[in-house]
This record gives sequence, C-alpha cells and structure tokens, in this order.
Amino acid sequence: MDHVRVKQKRDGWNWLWAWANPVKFMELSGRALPWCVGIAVVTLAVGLIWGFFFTPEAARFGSSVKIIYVHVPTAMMAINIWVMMLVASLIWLIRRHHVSALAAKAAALVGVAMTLAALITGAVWGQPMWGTWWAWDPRLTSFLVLFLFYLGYMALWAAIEDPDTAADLTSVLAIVGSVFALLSRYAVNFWNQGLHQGASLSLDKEENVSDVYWQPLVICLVGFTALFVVLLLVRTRTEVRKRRLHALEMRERMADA
Amino acid sequence: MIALLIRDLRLSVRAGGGFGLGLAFFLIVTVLVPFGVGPEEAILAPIAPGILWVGALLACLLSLDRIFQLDYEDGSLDLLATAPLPMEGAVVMKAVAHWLTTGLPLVLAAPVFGALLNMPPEGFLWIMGSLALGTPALSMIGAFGAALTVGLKRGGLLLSLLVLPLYIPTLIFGAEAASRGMAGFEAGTPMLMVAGITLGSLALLPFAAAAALRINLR
Amino acid sequence: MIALLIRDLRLSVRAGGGFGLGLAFFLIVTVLVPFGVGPEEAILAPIAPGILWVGALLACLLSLDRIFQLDYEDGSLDLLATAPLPMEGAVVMKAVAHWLTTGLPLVLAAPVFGALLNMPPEGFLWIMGSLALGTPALSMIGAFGAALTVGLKRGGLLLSLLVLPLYIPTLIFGAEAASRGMAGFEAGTPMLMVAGITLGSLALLPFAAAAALRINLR
Amino acid sequence: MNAPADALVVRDMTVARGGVPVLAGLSFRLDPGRVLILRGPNGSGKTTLLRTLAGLQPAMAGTMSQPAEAIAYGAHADGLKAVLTVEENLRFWASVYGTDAVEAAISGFNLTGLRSRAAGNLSAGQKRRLGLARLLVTGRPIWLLDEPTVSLDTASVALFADAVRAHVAAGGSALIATHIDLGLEAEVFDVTPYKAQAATDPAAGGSFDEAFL
Amino acid sequence: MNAPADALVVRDMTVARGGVPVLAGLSFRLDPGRVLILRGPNGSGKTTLLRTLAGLQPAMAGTMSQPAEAIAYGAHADGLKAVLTVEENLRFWASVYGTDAVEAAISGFNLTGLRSRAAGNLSAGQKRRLGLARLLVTGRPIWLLDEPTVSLDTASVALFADAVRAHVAAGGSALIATHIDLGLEAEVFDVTPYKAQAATDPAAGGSFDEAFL
Ligand code: HEM
Ligand SMILES: Nc1ncnc2c1ncn2[C@@H]1O[C@H](COP(=O)(O)OP(=O)(O)OP(=O)(O)O)[C@@H](O)[C@H]1O
Ligand SMILES: Nc1ncnc2c1ncn2[C@@H]1O[C@H](COP(=O)(O)OP(=O)(O)OP(=O)(O)O)[C@@H](O)[C@H]1O
Ligand SMILES: [Mg+2]
Ligand SMILES: [Mg+2]
Repeated sequence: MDHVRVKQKRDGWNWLWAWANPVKFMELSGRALPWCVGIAVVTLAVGLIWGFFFTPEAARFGSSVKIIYVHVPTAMMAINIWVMMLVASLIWLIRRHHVSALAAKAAALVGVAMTLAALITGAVWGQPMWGTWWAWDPRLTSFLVLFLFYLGYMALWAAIEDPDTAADLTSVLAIVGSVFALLSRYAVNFWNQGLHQGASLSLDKEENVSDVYWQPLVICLVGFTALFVVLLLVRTRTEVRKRRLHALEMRERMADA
Repeated sequence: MIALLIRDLRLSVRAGGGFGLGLAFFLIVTVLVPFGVGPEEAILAPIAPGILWVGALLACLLSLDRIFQLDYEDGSLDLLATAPLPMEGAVVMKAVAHWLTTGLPLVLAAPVFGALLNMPPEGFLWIMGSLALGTPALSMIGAFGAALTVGLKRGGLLLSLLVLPLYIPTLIFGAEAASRGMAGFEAGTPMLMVAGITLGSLALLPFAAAAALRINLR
Repeated sequence: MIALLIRDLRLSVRAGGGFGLGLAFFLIVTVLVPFGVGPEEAILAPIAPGILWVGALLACLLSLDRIFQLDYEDGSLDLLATAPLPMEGAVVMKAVAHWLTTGLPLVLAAPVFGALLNMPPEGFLWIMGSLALGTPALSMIGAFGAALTVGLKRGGLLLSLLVLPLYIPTLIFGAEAASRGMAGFEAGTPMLMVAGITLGSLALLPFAAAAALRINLR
Repeated sequence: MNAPADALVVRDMTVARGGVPVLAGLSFRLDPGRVLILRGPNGSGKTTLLRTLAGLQPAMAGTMSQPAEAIAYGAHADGLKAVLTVEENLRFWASVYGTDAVEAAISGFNLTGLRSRAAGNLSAGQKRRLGLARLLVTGRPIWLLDEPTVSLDTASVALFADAVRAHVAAGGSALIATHIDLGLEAEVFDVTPYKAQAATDPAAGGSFDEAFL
Repeated sequence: MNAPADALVVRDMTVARGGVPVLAGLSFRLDPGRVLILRGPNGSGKTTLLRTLAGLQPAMAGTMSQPAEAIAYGAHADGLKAVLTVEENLRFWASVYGTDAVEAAISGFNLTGLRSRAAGNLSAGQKRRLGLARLLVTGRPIWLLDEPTVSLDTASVALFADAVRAHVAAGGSALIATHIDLGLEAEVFDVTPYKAQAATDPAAGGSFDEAFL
C-alpha cells in the first residue's frame, strides 16, 4: 500500500503518525488525557484566581478589566483552532488519516464555543466600556464572520451522512473558507476603522498592559490552550468511538444482509 | 394528521439542521446589511426593525419550496392525496411544521439580532411580539405559494415572485408595529392588523392551497 | 462545452422566466426595503448602493441550488460525469449560464432600481460597474457552494449558510466602491479588490467545485 | 349492471392526459376477490387511467362507482423518504391510514433485515419492495398498481404475487398495469382497442378544447 | 490474461457502497463483440459495480483496464430534461460526445412520432426509450446498462435487443444488469457468489474503517 512506503521513509516521524491510527490514538490519548486535565486545571485555577482576585482594579476600567482573563484567551484560541482545523483537513486530504479528519470535526465544536465565549465576554465588557453591547468594529466584526464560518463548517458536517464524504467536503470547505475568511478580515478593516483595543501582548509596544495584568494573563493563555487540548482529545475520542460503532454496525449488516 | 406533522419535523431535523438553519440564515442577513450600508449606529438603529422583518421574511422564503416540492418529487404527494386525510389538513400541518422550524426560532432569537443592529433594548419586546404574531401568516401564505408552484421546475424564484407581493401587507404592518413600539409611539393598530392578517390567512388559505395542490397533481 | 451552456440557457428560458425571474426578485427586494425602513429619501439614498448589492446577492442566492440540483436529481450529472467533458469545464459553463441569467440582467437594470431608491444619478455608473465586476464572482462562488451541497436534501438553507460568508468580501468591496463612487470619493482600490476577487475565484474555484462534485457523486 | 356495492365499476370512461384524450369508451368492472391485469403498449394510457381511477385527475367522460375510501394507489414513484428508515416510512403511512399492520408488511416483503436502514440507502429493488409493502399497511381493499414489479428480481416478484394472492383471498381486489407475466390467475384487460380517436364527431364523448374547433 | 487492448478487463475487484464492501473478488472480461448479462438478486451490488466501472466511484480493491474514453453508462435514471423536446435532449448529448447520430437514434428507438414532444410529457416507457436512444448518440463502444428494459413493453424490449445486436455486430460490447430475459445471445455473469464477507482478515481486500475495529 502506498502509505506504508511513505511511513518507512519518514521513520523518524513514526511516533507522530502512529497517532493517526485510531486504535493507537485511543490508547495514547487515553494515557495522555489525565495529564492534560491536570495541567489545565492547575494553570486555569492559578491564572484565573490570580487574575480575578489578586490584581488591582484599573483606574479607568474598574473591576470589569478582569474579564480580560477570559476574553483574550478565548479570542486567541478561537483563531488558533481554525488554523488547527485547516491543518488537520489538509492532513486528511493528503494522507487520509481518519483521526485527523475527526479531530478537525471535534475542534470545530470547541472552536465555535470559544468564539461564542469571546463574543459574549466582549459584549459584556463593551457595555460598561463603550456603552453598547455591540459595535461594528473591525475586530468584532471579523470575529462574527469567523463565527459564521464555524457554523457553516459544522452544518456541512451535520448534513452529510457518509463519514468519508463529509470529511472530504468539509476539508475542501475549510481550505476555501480560510482564504475567504482572510479576505474578509482585510475587507472588514478596509470598511471600518474601529474602537477595539490594539494587540496588547506585542512585546515591543510601550502601550503594553502593565506587568501586574500581564503575568496572570499568560498563565491563563496556557490554561486555555490546555483546556482546548483536553476538550479536543475528549471530543475526538467520542468521534472515534462513534465511528467505531458505525463500523461495527456495517460489519453486522454485511454478516446478515 | 399529527403523524404528518411529526414526520415533517423529523425529516427537517434528520435532513440536517432543522431548527438551526433558519436561524443561521437570519443571522447572516443581519450581518450582511451593515456590510452593505455601513456600520454607523445612527443609520442602523432606525432601520433595524425593518431589516429584521425583511430578514425573517427571506429566511421563510428560502425554506418554502421544501414544503411540498420534495413530497411531489418522490411521489408522496400523490399518495397523500389519495390517503384518507383532508388535503386542507395536510396543508395546515405542513405550514405548522414550517413555522415551528423557521418562524418560531426567529421570534425567540430576534432580540440578539436586534442588538447586533444596535437596536435599543426597548424595542426587543415589540419586535418579538410583532414577529410572533406575523410569522404564522408568512408560513401559511408561503404554503399557499408553494402549493401553486409545486411541480414547476423553476420553483425557487417563481415562488418568491408570487409570494413576496403577498407578504407585503404583513411586512408593512409588522415592521411598522415594531418600529413604532421601539420609538415609544402607539403601536396597537398595526399589531392588530398583523394579528388580523394571520387569523385571516389561517382561516382561508388552507382551502385555496388545497385546491391549488389538487389542480397541480391532475 | 458550449452545448452545455446553450442547454442550460435554454432550460432556464423554457422552464419559465429565465432572465426575468432574477430581475423580478431584485425588484421586489428593492421595493420591500422602503416598506421595511420607511420612505424618507434622506434615509434611503445613502443606503441605496448597499441595498442594491444585498439584493443582487440574495437574487443570486435564490437561484443557486438550481445550478446542479436538478441535474443531480434526474441523473444527468452522473451522465455528464462520465461524458468526455472535463468536470471543471462543466462547472465553469454552469456558472456562466447562471451569471447570464441572473447577474447580467441585474447589472443592466441596476440604474432603474437605484432610481427607485432615490439614488443620485452620479452613482449609476458606479453601481453598474461594481456589479459588473462583482457578480461573476458571486456566480462562481455560488457554483462552488452548490457543488458542495448537491444531493443534500436540505439544500436551500444550508447552501445559503455556506455561501453567504464567502460572499462577504465581494459585498464589502462592491458596496464600498459603489457608495464611495457615488459620494465622489476615490473608489479605485475597492474596485480593484472586487476585480481581484472575481479573477481569483474564476481561476481557482472551478477546481474546488469539480472536486466537490466528484466526491458527491461517489 | 348489477354489481355488488363493493365492486369498482367503470362505465364508458374517457381519460385524458395534458388535455388530450388517450383512452375512450372504457367499461369494465373489478369485483372483490378478483385481479385484473391492464395491458397495453407503452404510451397507451394505463398510467392515465389508473390516476383517474385513484381520483387524482378527473375523467373527461363516463362514470365510475366504487365503495367509499376503498382505493390504495401504487404509482411509478414510491413516495419514500430517503432519510427515514424502512420502519419509519411504513409507520407513517400506517398512521395516516389508521391501521396497524406494519409488522405484517415488513415480514411480507422480506424487509426484516432492512428494517432500520434509511430508505435512501436501499437498492432499486429494495426500494420497490418497500413501496409495495406500503400497500399492506393501507388496509384498503382495492389496489391500483402501476407496474409494481419494476426492478424486482424473480424471488421478489414471487413475493409480490403471493401478497396479491393473499389480498385477493381475503376479499380484496387489484388492478395491475404491467408488461410482464406475474404468474397470477387473473383476467386481462387490454386497453389497446380503446385508443382515443381524434374526435370528428363532437358528440362522441371527448370534448377537450372543442369549443375552439 | 492476454486481452485485446479494447476489452474491458476486471481483476479481483472489490466494490463498496456507503463504505461497506458489497461484492469482492470479481474478475471478468468483456471482449468486443460480446454481451455480458449481469445477474443477481436485488441488493446484490449490480448498480454499485456498474457505477464503479463507469468511473463514478473508486473501487475498494482490484484493477480494471479498458480503452480510453470507451464507456457509455446508462443508469437507473435517464437524465432527461423535461422541458426539452426528445430531439433537443438527444442533440445535446450528441454534441457533448461530438457525434452526429441523432437521426439514427430517433428512428432506432421508434421515437419519430415523438420527436418534438417535451420529454416531460412522455409516458414511462417512452422516456425509457429516449434514455436508451441516448446510448446510440454517444458513439462509445462499451455500454454499461443498469436494468435498461424497466417499463418497456415487449415490442420495445425487442427494439432494444435489436439495438444491442447491431451494436455488437459493429464491434461494440455491452454489460447489462437485468432481471428479465432479453432474448439476446450472451454470457451470463452471476454476482451472487461474490457477495463480500465481513472481512476477518484485513489483507483480504476490503479495508473499510477497519482501522477503527
Ligand atoms: C463582542 C465583542 C468583542 C470581540 C469579538 C472581541 C475580540 C477580541 C479578540 C479577537 C481579541 C484578541 C486579539 C489578539 O490578541 O489578537 C481581543 C482582545 C482584547 N479585547 Fe476584545 N473583543 C470584543 C470586545 C471587547 C471590548 C468591549 C473590550 C474593552 C473595551 C475589549 C478589550 C480587549 C482587550 C483589552 C484585548 C487584549 C488586547 C490584546 O491582547 O491583543 N474587547 N478581543
Ligand atoms: N402532459 C402531457 N401532455 C400531453 N400528452 C401527454 C402528457 N403526459 C403524457 N402524455 C401522453 O399520454 C399518453 C399516455 O401516457 P401514460 O403515461 O398514461 O401511458 P402508459 O400506458 O402508462 O405507458 P407506459 O407503459 O410507458 O407507462 C402517452 O402517449 C404520453 O405520451
Ligand atoms: N448509501 C448506502 N449505504 C450503505 N449501503 C447501501 C447504500 N446504498 C446501497 N446500499 C446497499 O448496497 C447494496 C448494493 O446495492 P445496489 O444498488 O448495488 O444493488 P443492485 O444489485 O443494483 O440491486 P437492484 O437489483 O435492487 O437494483 C444493497 O444491499 C444496498 O442496500
Ligand atoms: Mg405508465
Ligand atoms: Mg440496481
């Protein structure tokens, strides 16, 4: 078979591609999961508690500033997850590793939740800050667009019955969609210059938020990343099990048809 | 007849989406409009109720051809017509199923979309109320239009063309009620008109739609 | 391949309407909006280019599922796939046929509808130009969406959900070009962007669409 | 004619398709316990006749009498919902007709193994079997069937013939348009001689658009 | 196998539907001038096999060799456009395949009288005849036909058999899935013994979703 040869060529990467075998994946992820859960719980607890209770209230922002510890990490994760889905889709299209397609499907669910969380925390924050729940600021708008892309991607997964067909088509959509999502981002920036904060984590800018806020924020970022990994593993494992059930049903049908 | 309702709901859930799709479409329309007309709150807020009503109307419209077309194509409509089920009842059930999957979610989600269009919160109840009263009429009128065009290959656009003019009174009164209510004016009259249109449609259109179906099957 | 184009045009003319339907829908949307948002010129004129663009986009959308769905249902798509005709070519031809029956009439009629929305005459050329450059992209992107969803029973709304986000850049630049041009500002950049999107879509999407079709026929 | 009240009696009927009469002067009767096979070359008007009898289109002339709510119609198309399972499809029709014969129908057409498969995933012949099983859940005595055995293999055709025999034995009747031999004991009614002539005499029965002639 | 270059040769093929292998280990060949009848009960996988050979879906295992651009596929559905006339439908396919055999096809399937009728207004059998006439305008040597005689009356079946005979005499070949007897001199290939078994041995060919088990 074709991919056997490829595997031999890349001996050094075998440990990675081994994950692409569903059975192997279940085994490895089963062992990794508790560790990930541990890391996520600890970092999140430290980051959020530090952020919420042990940082001073900002002069201008009041205590509402503390929402930043949820808002920023979820917002960043929302973008990163889309990128991860794109990569997973490409892997599926090129090497046809089932776990990769299922991971993309699983990630979409987490991604849409993160996007929604960023939107909602943003809206909750916007109310005291800008006096409005929503403004058509480019950053906010492009987030809404990202949300739409997530919705479309998930709806396509849901609408197609055959799992491989669904994986193929959603991968094509993820690729085309990424191009258009990027385009929309530029379009939105062109269309309206807005109210939203610039990037405040860039290291060279002097307008950086002061260290007191910065340190717990970094920990929260790590925590949310770990949380994503946990959720991704759990969801992917569910998808693998569902697929396994499907395969068993099919086999049974072949036996008695 | 309940069996038909259950079947239709099940079909729309199975065939992907069900309740969510209409909502998602509604969301997209409300997002598109600011892209077209610009982001200024001063422009958006006053037109918000109108946009929401137009969006609801389009979301209904896009799902209309599914009311009878699929049943026609796979032959179920012939079989339903020969079944011991008054055609009028079948029409009503199909309109109800359509409303449950499209109209109702829109009513519930309207405030969120209103907020997106910078609508002041005072308007939320009004938009929900006017949509709740008006969307059943949209589904029923739509079912009538779908019955008229079932079996025509170019269904989609023709259907819209037939149905949109019929939607105009509902739209005018509905949007008027919502925007008057939002602005704090008296909105009872347009609300009553919307309710009247809905009641009238529900009382009369099933017969017209059933007649149209029978003619189309001939 | 020209045969396919001719067949599609003939089908859309025969099956009722053809060029007229898209136009009529466009007309109705432009008529609905004043009903929804109120008739004041001060409100309407500035949003006119945006409304026209949104209307064009919705008119395209409504006719999209016809691009492949009918051919899929009656088995022609299977037969076309086994015919000596590159799938990419078939996709392009279908997009062209769609543009000729929906996009082109809209471009030509835009000034009339602009006038209905109290748009100042200086804007006419701009709206025509931006639509002329942008609608081919709408048809091509739509063909891609239609290829993704062909064969899915709940096509209509799902298709919209997939396609509308892809329309956003075209819409933004197109409407921006038209309204800047109308207001006498520099509009070259957004025009160029629209043209770029159209060219890019025409160059790349046929391949994606053909791939999607092949997967769906499998 | 002194037919029993539960017979389907057709007198002097003219049926039309697209405004054009295709069969004229048809008279026949279908008594309980009998099977009538409708024959005729392609395009002779069998489908048109069956649709008229099922009440889907009006007859151009002639009368027909039949017991109330007695007819079950099986068309060229099966009316299956691709996303519903075999069982759900049948249950739906059972509840429309207010009967409860789903299990009998499933086993009668050998669908037990396919019971929870989505109808869209069946092969052509399996779909057809499901379409025929629908007849059993209607509980109606008079079956009007339009080429019921299309796509069926020989075993399934035999299954169908058995079902018809059982139906007839229970006092039902069936009018079946078909081109093949079903192995049923039945009368044959050939529609070929009844082909409608271009009506030269306006009084002759057909009257389509004659006002324009 | 030393097949002539213009034969359709299938070796050890496994075909799958919806991810499930339905037929495994198929090997056969179809030489020019021959007709091969595909038999098998409903749901045995004939349609799946034909679609695979036509290139509409990938085979799960095995190889197939065939001359380039040689296959014309006739499916369960006819792919007719209801609003186009009989002649326009055929002309379209003729120009897709770059041939000019419309008149021969029309007369070959006795469609002369229906030439300018919209395809949507034909009866079931007439539609089928038009679908078969399409094969003649493809000009392709290998026909893959899925139950071509569905809905046809005996006269039309004979017409079809004649068309196949003429095609074969001219060096063409045909693979026909059917349940009825066409009166053609032909080999019969029964797919029943090739029913795919639940693969216990992954190397056996089928490999669907096995990674998950
Ligand atoms: C629904 C509304 C909102 C959305 C979708 C949103 C989206 C985002 C996104 C995507 C980021 C991450 C930027 C990045 O690091 O690349 C972000 C960061 C941030 N947002 Fe929001 N935001 C919203 C509302 C608000 C509001 C109302 C405020 C407060 C005035 C705010 C303040 C911030 C701050 C301070 C950051 C951190 C900046 C940074 O680290 O880059 N956001 N937001
Ligand atoms: N809409 C229409 N307008 C005009 N003529 C029509 C229309 N539909 C069908 N016909 C013609 O009416 C005749 C009767 O058609 P019908 O479908 O009843 O035939 P049938 O006996 O069922 O044939 P088959 O065995 O092929 O199914 C045919 O000659 C057909 O061409
Ligand atoms: N999407 C699907 N998923 C799973 N199984 C399917 C799907 N479609 C068809 N099948 C099954 O695959 C098998 C082969 O079907 P196929 O259509 O090839 O049979 P066939 O030999 O053509 O039968 P017929 O004579 O009834 O047309 C059938 O048992 C069918 O139930
Ligand atoms: Mg017939
Ligand atoms: Mg088959």
